[in-house]
Amino acid sequence: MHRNSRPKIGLILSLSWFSVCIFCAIFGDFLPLPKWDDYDYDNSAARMFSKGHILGTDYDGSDILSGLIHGSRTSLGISILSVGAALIVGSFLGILAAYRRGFIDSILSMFFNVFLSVPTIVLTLVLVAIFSSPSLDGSSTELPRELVLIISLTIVFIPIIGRLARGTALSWTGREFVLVAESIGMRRREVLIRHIVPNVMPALISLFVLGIGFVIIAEGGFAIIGVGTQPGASWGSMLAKNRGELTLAPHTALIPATVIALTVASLNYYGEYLRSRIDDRESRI
Amino acid sequence: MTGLGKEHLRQASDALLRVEDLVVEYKTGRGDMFQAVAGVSFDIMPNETVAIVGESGCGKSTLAKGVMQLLTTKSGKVVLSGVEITGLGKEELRQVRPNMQMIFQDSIASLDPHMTVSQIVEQPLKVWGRGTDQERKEKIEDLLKSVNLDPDVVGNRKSTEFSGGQCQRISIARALALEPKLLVCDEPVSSLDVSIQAQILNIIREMKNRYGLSLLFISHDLAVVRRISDRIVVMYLGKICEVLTPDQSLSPAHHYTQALVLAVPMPDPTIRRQRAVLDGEPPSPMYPPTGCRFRTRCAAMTTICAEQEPQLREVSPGQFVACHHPIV
Amino acid sequence: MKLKLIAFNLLRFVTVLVLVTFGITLLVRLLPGDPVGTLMPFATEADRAKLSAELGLDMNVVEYYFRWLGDFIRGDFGTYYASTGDGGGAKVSEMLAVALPRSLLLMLYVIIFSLLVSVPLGLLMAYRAQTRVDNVASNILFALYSIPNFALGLGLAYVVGVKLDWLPVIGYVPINEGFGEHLKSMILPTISLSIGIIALFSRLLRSDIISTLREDFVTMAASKGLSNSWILWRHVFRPSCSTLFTAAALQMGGLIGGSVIIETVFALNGVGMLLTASIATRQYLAIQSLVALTAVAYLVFNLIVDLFYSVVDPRVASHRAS
Amino acid sequence: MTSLFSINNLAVAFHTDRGELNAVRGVSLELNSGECLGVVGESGSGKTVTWRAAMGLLRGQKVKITGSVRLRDRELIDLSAEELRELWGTEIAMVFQDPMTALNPVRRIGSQFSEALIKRLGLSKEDANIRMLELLRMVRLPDPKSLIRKYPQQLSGGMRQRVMIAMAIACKPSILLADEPTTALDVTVQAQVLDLLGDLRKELSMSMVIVTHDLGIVAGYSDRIAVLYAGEVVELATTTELFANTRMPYTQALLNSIPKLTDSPGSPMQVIEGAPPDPVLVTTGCFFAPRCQYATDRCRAEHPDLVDSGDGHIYRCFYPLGKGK
Repeated sequence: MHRNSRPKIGLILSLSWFSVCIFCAIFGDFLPLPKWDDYDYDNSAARMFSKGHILGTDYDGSDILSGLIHGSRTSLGISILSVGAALIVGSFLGILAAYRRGFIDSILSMFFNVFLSVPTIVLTLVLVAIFSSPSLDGSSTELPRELVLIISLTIVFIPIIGRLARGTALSWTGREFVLVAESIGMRRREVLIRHIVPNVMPALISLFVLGIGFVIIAEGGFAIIGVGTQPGASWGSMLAKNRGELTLAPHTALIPATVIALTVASLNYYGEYLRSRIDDRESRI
Repeated sequence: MTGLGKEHLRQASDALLRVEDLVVEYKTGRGDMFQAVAGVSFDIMPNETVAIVGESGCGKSTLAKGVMQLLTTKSGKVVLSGVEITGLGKEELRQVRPNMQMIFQDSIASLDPHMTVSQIVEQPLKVWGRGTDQERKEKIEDLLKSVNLDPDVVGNRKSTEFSGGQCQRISIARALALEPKLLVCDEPVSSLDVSIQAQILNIIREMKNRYGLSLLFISHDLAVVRRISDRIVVMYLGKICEVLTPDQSLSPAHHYTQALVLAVPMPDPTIRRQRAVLDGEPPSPMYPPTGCRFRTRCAAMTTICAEQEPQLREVSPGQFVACHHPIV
Repeated sequence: MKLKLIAFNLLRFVTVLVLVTFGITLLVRLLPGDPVGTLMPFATEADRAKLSAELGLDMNVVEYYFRWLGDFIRGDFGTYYASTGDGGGAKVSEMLAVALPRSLLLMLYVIIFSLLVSVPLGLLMAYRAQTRVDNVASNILFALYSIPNFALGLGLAYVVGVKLDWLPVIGYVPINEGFGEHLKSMILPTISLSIGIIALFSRLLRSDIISTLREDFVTMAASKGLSNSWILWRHVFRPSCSTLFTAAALQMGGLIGGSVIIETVFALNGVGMLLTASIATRQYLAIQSLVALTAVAYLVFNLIVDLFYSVVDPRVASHRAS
Repeated sequence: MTSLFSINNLAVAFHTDRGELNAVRGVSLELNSGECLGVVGESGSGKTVTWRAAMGLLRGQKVKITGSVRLRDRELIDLSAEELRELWGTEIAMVFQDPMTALNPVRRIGSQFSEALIKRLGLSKEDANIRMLELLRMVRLPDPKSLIRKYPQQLSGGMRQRVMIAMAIACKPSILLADEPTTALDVTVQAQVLDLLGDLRKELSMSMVIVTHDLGIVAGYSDRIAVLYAGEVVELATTTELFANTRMPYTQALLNSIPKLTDSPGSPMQVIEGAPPDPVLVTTGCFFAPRCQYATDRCRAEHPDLVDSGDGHIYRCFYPLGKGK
């Protein structure tokens, strides 16, 4: 079994980077930095380490560092909430399908297959369009952009997590200790909660972590198409906003891109570490 | 093969477990049904060990799960201490469960990897809410000690840290938690090393005597079965071909049992090695031969064997055989 | 018996297809706002009535769905109404004739390039498992896999396009205007999309090969004195490339509509951008047809893989039917 | 009898995350031409690792192998992979335990069988085909013509094992290494396969090594028996001598704990308490001491060496049972 050969330091680095991002997302406002969206026009596109702006500013003078800090709240907020919500609903449906089998299983699997046959990006675009124009009941106020993204991404992720939860649960429902549990006289619900869910959870947590990375990237993609959050409000939209500045002020685009890459790398690393520990445990059975 | 013969069954009212004409059907890949257990009857007296012996594919494990009602049986009756459990509703069947418990061949897979040993052994007690926390704690320690495991060392470690033999002991402790009347052992020692096998067999024997259990012992190893059972039932392709006692097992009446006995390699060079009596392998249970299912491989086959299915009948005290030309 | 399996796959393909397209019709119906108002604010009353008839606003959803399906199968994907709002507009099928080849070509180049790189890479990493080569390659791939493909695209465009000026950064050159130019315009988008896919494919192949190398029949082949390369190609490769090709088919299906971001970065005007434009301007018919098209593409590739395996791989044929 | 294949002081240590796993701690074995050597031991005794290391099949893994392995008069330990590969199939052939996994599931029997004949013996396709059918008949397989078109899953366990034996003897090896050849088979099928192996050995005058945990098999089919425990040889003797005059307490305990058909029914099993030592830990004294009823302080402190009692019956015990010569 391929032991996870990356040394422990990889794990420490990724966890510490990720906790820095979480810290910024939560306590960002209290840091002594200029507001991310007040535009200091007279020194726009300042170089890095210039006065007052450690990481410089982009073309409309908004400070990049505080932009990153505020961006972490948006990017992480959107991804964690959407994938989290999808994890709860998706794993419930998936495990239910795997354990009940029969009619429920075929309905849910069909439901998952139908949703998954439309590419993720395309499905999200359609959902965003539905939720973002003047809200459904005709009232004029438009739903906030972040909420629209969260709802759309949750709906997109439910079938992804659902199908994986079903697959993982299926691999466990066949195991003998489930038969043993039934022979002891446990009700189906108890068997599900006591035996299936705890064993499926590690795989879902790993998917959850990988999913967050995916959403952070996807959010950037939407910003480029013009469907993302308000320009500069998240890492992705910072990158999109400054993507034209590569020749004049490359750092305005490269810094957010690096932050995204580092965060996604640490998330993927942690996700893979969880998965390898599952395989490790499973290979002994 | 047995057909409807039930001559070997004893007085119904005394039997702890009585199985009559049990049939279990499986669906194959192509959707057609076949009978893994094709009408089997046997019984177990209180404190008696009945062994089911047969090669792979003869339906012995399916029979065990059928008796435990862990899979839906097509037809036939299973009566546990006077109560018929086939056809019971989900809740009624659940109520009966504590009286019969089971241990499996793959002992490691029959323990939940994320639970600790004491959680595993305690679970049956928790499910049925028996005893206070303190009583349960003592019960667990007593059970683990009775299978030669030290509760303090083993108690809160995960089951994945133990060997096959140790996991089997944990399964036994768990199975005895509800003090069942019947313990079904599905090839409990087949995948263990010889020295560990002996330890587990002795523990099972000890537990049987201490708790007054009846045992249904499933195995493919005739030598193991002779040492632990009071009555041996030999199965071939979903049916019973012979019922005999351990003493009689060296002088069987059915040709298949004889082939089984002769095929077992003897760890004693002085005994002249027998060449294989049987050739080929059992036909697929999907297309069983007509009449006696063993006829296609039997040296003593005659025309009647193909037409008429032999019934189980007594050929000597306690020995029943389903064969038109038994070895007498 | 194989026929039964193929029929099973076909039946599932059709049911999912119908459900997807019907689902999309419902979704589009949910698009808020008054369709006729947004599409034709300045058109004459007669045109507006014609539009609302075309959009089937008067019919119930099911009736409209079957009418739309009839047109869709015959290749009539509806009209893309002009932004002037005066009722004019181009046929979606014509716009697609321009956009589809670009997306198809991009998808083909990406898949071919990814397979060409990831197969040998996966083999090498598996064969040299847990040595320095394997670790270094795994870490590099891991890092590349974490970088968003559009960020890669931007970086490449900046370095190769702007700084070194070797390759065009924006725009698509059709094949008939010179194959060399066409290829040059496709290199950067292909590489940006392929990096992530290569990382995925080589890891998939690597883990499959490692588990196959541990099987007894490989030791058996070795004990017959066959050379390592012979064993690798004749014994190990075939059973271990099943997950790789399934993943490739899923990627091909996904890339038709899914590469919209790279299309935008490199202004390739493929199906993705056409779809984004139709969504932005609420082109109801266009959205429905285009999304249905990407779903069909995805399902067709899926079906091809399923049929391929149910015929070729004996393991699948024997137990998949159960 | 002339020595055909000899292993001297072979030690095999696997690098694992738990440390150095000493699967084999200095094993010396001798195989004479035309002889059938039985190698017996429980799981973890190193019986399979010894032979796979001797054949050089462990080279791909992270493992340290020391000691000498000689075929006739050629030292194999330091041969290059290509030189070693020359011997496989033609000099030494192997039959594996699990017929389910020892044949390639995605290739037809015919194609994976004939490739050895074509690649190693340089036969043309037609000759390879003829030779293959001949070999399949030799191992008493019904209707070989239709069999070669089938995939492994379509055959029963017994038939797959026979195909594997036919493949092993295809290039006329001088040594056939059968690693638990019948463990995965039913007892009636096992008897057929063991008879087949016995007959082939005589017909092709091959010498053979049977590695198994079943003392019954070696009792009936081998000339000499080596008993392995915790990675080292603890007893070696001719078959009759080993059973009649067992010297090593472990072998005696093993014999007593095996359920035999001739035992009286219902009698409790003789048990060997405890379990073999953990190969990662360095243990002092005789490895069987913790489980041996005759163990003394000396046994626990000092590690006994192999003692030859004169007629080739060697054992590793300070206080051997039975009668010395």
